[in-house]
Amino acid sequence: MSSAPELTTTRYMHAINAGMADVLEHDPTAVVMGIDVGVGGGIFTVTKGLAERFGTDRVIDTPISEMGYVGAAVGAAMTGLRPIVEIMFMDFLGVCLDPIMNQAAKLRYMTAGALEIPIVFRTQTGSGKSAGAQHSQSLEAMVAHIPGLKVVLPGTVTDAKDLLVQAAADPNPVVYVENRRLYSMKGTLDDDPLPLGQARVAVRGDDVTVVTWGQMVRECVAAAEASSASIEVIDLRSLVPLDMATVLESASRTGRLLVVHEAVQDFGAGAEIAARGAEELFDLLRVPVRRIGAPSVPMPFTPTLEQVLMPQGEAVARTAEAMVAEG
Amino acid sequence: MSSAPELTTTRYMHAINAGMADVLEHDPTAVVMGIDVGVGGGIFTVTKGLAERFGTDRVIDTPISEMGYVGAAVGAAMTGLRPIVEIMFMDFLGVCLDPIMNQAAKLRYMTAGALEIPIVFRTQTGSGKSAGAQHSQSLEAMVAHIPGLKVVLPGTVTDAKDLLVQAAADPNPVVYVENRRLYSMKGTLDDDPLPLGQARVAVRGDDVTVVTWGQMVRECVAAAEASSASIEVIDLRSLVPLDMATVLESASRTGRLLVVHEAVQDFGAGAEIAARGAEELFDLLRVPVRRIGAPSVPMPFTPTLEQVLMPQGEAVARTAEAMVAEG
Amino acid sequence: MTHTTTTDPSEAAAAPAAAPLLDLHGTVALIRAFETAVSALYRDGEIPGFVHTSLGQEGVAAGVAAALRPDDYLATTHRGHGHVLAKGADVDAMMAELFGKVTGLGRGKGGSMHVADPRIGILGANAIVGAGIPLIVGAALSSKLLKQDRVAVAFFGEGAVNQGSFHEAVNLAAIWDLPAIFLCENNLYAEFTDSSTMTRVGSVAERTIGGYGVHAVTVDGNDAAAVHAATTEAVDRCRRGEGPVLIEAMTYRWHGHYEGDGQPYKTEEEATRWRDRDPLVVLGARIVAEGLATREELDAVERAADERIEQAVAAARAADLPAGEEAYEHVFGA
Amino acid sequence: MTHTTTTDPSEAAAAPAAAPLLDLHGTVALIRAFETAVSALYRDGEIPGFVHTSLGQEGVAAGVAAALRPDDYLATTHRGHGHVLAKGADVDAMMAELFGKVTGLGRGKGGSMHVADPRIGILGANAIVGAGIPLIVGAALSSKLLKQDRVAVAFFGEGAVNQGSFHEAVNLAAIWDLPAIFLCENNLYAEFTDSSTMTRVGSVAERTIGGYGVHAVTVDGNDAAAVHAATTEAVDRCRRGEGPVLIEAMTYRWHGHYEGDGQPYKTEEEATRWRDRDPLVVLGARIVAEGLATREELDAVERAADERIEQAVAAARAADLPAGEEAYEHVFGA
Ligand SMILES: Cc1ncc(C[n+]2csc(CCOP(=O)(O)OP(=O)(O)O)c2C)c(N)n1
Ligand SMILES: Cc1ncc(C[n+]2csc(CCOP(=O)(O)OP(=O)(O)O)c2C)c(N)n1
Ligand SMILES: [Mg+2]
Ligand SMILES: [Mg+2]
Repeated sequence: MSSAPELTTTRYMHAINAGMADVLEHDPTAVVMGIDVGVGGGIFTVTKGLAERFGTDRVIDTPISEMGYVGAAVGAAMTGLRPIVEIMFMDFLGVCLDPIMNQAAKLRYMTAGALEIPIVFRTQTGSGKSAGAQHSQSLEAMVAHIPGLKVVLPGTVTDAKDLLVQAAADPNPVVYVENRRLYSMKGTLDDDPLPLGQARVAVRGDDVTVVTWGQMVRECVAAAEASSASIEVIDLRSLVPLDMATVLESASRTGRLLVVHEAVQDFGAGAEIAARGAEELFDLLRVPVRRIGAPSVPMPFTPTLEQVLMPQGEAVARTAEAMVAEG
Repeated sequence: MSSAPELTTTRYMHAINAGMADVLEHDPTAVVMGIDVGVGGGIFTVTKGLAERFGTDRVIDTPISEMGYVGAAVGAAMTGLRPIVEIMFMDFLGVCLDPIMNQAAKLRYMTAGALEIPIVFRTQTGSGKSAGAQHSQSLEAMVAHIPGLKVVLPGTVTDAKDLLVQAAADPNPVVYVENRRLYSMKGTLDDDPLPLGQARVAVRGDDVTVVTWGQMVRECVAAAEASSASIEVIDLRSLVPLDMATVLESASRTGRLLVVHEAVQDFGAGAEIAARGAEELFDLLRVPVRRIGAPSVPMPFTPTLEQVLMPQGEAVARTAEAMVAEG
Repeated sequence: MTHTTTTDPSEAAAAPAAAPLLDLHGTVALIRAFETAVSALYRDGEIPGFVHTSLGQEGVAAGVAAALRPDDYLATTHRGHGHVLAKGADVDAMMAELFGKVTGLGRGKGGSMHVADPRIGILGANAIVGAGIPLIVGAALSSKLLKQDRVAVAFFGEGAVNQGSFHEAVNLAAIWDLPAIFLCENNLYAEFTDSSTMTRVGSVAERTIGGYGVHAVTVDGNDAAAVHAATTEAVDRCRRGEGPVLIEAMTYRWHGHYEGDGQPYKTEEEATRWRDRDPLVVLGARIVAEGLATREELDAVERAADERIEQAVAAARAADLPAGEEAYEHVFGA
Repeated sequence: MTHTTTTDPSEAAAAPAAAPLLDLHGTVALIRAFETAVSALYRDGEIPGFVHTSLGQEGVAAGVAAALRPDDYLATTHRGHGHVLAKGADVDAMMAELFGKVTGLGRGKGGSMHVADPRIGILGANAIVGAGIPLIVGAALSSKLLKQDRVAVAFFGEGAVNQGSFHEAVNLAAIWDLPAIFLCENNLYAEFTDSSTMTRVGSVAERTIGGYGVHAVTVDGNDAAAVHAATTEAVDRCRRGEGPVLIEAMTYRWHGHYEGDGQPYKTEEEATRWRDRDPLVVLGARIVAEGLATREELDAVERAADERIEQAVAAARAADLPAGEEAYEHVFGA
């Protein structure tokens, strides 16, 4: 990342907050909704100060009624507001999938464009904090599979802000997925954000293309630094739209593709990228496309077992090296 | 399929019914639950006669409270009953994902095996009936991605019964996915059912391995008959467990692998099989693994547009032939 | 703060002086003609998919819609043709949508369960029981925050009251004092089930008062004028900023849950009793008794409605199916 | 059919003669010691994850559990340590679970929010608000269909009442007349939110009666004897086949929503008022007044509880973490 003097340094969580503040400031129809996002400032303090600054009419505390308030946010999006609605943990999709999957994702299509649903579903994922099996799931594959939803996953500080602002400006429902383990990460804000839907080459390299997103971007960048292989790290930034062009360009150069995510590997989003990569680069790949994700096991509580299951940068480096050794 | 004289011929929907009757008859702890599954016999008449035969205490009509009654079924499964609980359309996962994803799938693990959840979530999918975007989704990828759930999808009459009986006998939560368009299909019941978790070679062939499940089995079998390519059709029968051994054995012989499903292709279950196939058979495949699924579009109402989007047997035959031509 | 008014369906409620009885009659006749035609067309295989008609319940649609402004919001259910028509949706575009034609409200992409026309506040029918209720709470939230003075009405059946979304949504509207009207058409059955077996508290109005402290009334749904009066009062409360209202309209569906359902779960006696209280007849008798029109004039209106629907059917039949490439359009907006 | 009894939290309820006051005191003391230790251990980084203590609410856990049989079912929430301990879970195994040790109830896989012991009817804590309520309805269904005479109790907070699962589950238990007890610990706050701002009907008991026709009572949750009496009556109703009961126990959490929350949203005055009604003190005073034990004897019990917990902590510290390969076990049963 550049270190030009004018770049602001901040933390991932503050960048999210700044993104919301930006949106609330510039769009009078924008509202923020969720459990304790208002006066309380959010259980992870991500929305801190917004209610004070923009009023509790626009930064709205809701009861513990996800199906109701997420559905209401969708209805509000149909009628002139631009809600950024928080689903506190991505696991809570279990209690509010319908308004996202069956309403927001489909209403534009079913009405042949007569209804527009500009809404951001803000949520966060992340294992590695002993949050237990019901508070540790990365479920991006679920929403990416539903036509009509965009899915973005900031893995850097600037994307935490940029993707949120872009998602809020988008006329479509966007699922915006934070990673809780990144909240305190420091980084700079870019002056010239990449557009939503474009991947970013985080590290240049020649031997292996590693495609990832969210928290694993950091892990993979560290792996690239530590590895004896020359790793090119692509931060996908969004699953829908999926910027396969950047992935294919890179992997056709390196001849090796490794897809890495924190989510469970089986039937995970990485399978789509791996399947496409293997298909499109059939003649160019030197070794099979590899994937690294969590095994098909609920996330345990105790830190040692969590560490056993969680994908780690070290495994990325080791796998990349093995791929180079292989061919 | 064999035509030994002792085989019973019946319809897919009657086979499901017979499977439930079998379970209710042999296991006094089994119950069937769902909206209008009792006296009404089910909106597709699949549970017809069960309430009369086994009583409304065991074939239980519920209010339109999926979160409540599916959750109650999970609780009942923890405490001595073996529920077969119906989710009328798979799309209704939107209103009852939590008890499936966060409770049933995880409680055994979180309690280190102290809790056992022997439950069958019976549901059905299927486009092609102008049911509209909210009643046409095939969402097996969603549940297959959740560790702790088995996922079976009968594509034949005998599996409609066998997989149901096996799912009910399984000590784990099993999502059992019917396809509505198969309800009236006729076929025979096998005397010697394949075990849950084992794929079936539906058609032998030499040129292309087509892996599929559910409704597309029928389409692919027809495609195999109609195609100039020699197609081997594998009916996967279950996504979890996933019988990759059968797939790999076949594709290593044919050198060509085509994965076909009715669900949306992007981030669909086919991606997992394609990714694994491409990885494991890197040196053996003559052409890239191909996939056929629905495009990333909600399912429209009008039949002509539905036909445009729905994967069809003809495309399977054509793609298989193109793969043979390719290499 | 709240109270319930139970109107005995066997006695017609006293209507307010201003009840637009002739308009109501026209709307009921139109919906009757539409649903009658749709039922036959579905039987004959001209309309695909699932179809749920509102025959027998037309008085609710007419009474509610007549109390609304064009810019008020409405969302409904699988049984929503009448509501959408009454709110002013174009009859040809409605019929064409059921046929899946490109001239339909959703260019054939939505179908019977997803008719919508946001230009006149119709946010759509919905195939997920209970799902429209939170959407309408959101529309009411928009109206309040954008200071637009619009009212938002959610139609749903009594079966939907057992869905969590009802509970969560009504509570939200209550705590935020939103201009939302929860319009429960209690037609006694949810699919094949006698709904009184699925709750201990049969009155949806009572459940709402007790559970949420929301003003709720029960009204004879087969008396369009009574529905109109109750809705007018509810709309007034909403526009005055007094928060949400629930209206439970007691009614009865004549046809099966979906077209084709033979209704073995109903008694002949019950069905006859309700047929005798046909909302079209109730309204007609009242109009004639009050001397607002003659029976012959009303017959002419009803014939005109039939003819209007015949035209719509002819137009729908003649219309094109959407072109294949439309399948890929309207997923995302730019 | 239903009624509500509101006990003013400021006056101790008259306890039934049979109230096992000394047992209740022992349980409250044990939970107090456990939660106090856990709070400190969490602060010191010895316990990972999120921890939600029930300090100040121990009277509810003790009163309810004392009215249950070992084979009765119980499910609880993120704030469930007390309920699980009171129901008889092994103290060492509980503490070890919070430490994530292999000697824990879930071999370290569940943690604070997922402690369970099905052998004594504990179906587990739950990290999804409201999710345990339908599970308990299912357990009650099992009991009824298997003719087992067991009662099933769901603990949840007043915040969970706004979750659809509460609504659907209570209604199911009502229509099926299940032996289920809905035990709402109304501690006035849900996370940082004053729960009275999230509903118009503050009384959960009233909401339940009005919405579901379920027998519901309100009780002083800081009076373990009163809770015990109310629960005993509810259990009796359930065992007699009279269907579900909701008990709303008014109480207060002393600590933050999670350990570490500084509670800026509460007033000092309110907190002090409730601290003054410490369930341990309320119970002790009553016991001494009734001459059932001396203050010194009670002190000894409380010290013994502290020591028991110190032992448990020592054992948990000394215990092993699960071996790495255990991570892959217990996903599926064979
Ligand atoms: C969440 C959900 N569950 C079940 C269904 C299936 N279903 C469609 S309509 C209906 C009955 C609805 O009854 P009610 O709300 O009384 O409306 P009515 O049909 O009587 O107008 C059911 C169960 C559904 N569409 N959505
Ligand atoms: C479905 C869901 N939504 C939100 C949360 C986050 N959350 C955990 S506890 C809690 C507050 C619960 O309040 P209450 O039910 O009153 O219980 P208390 O904490 O007061 O015991 C919330 C919102 C969750 N765990 N699950
Ligand atoms: Mg109904
Ligand atoms: Mg609380």
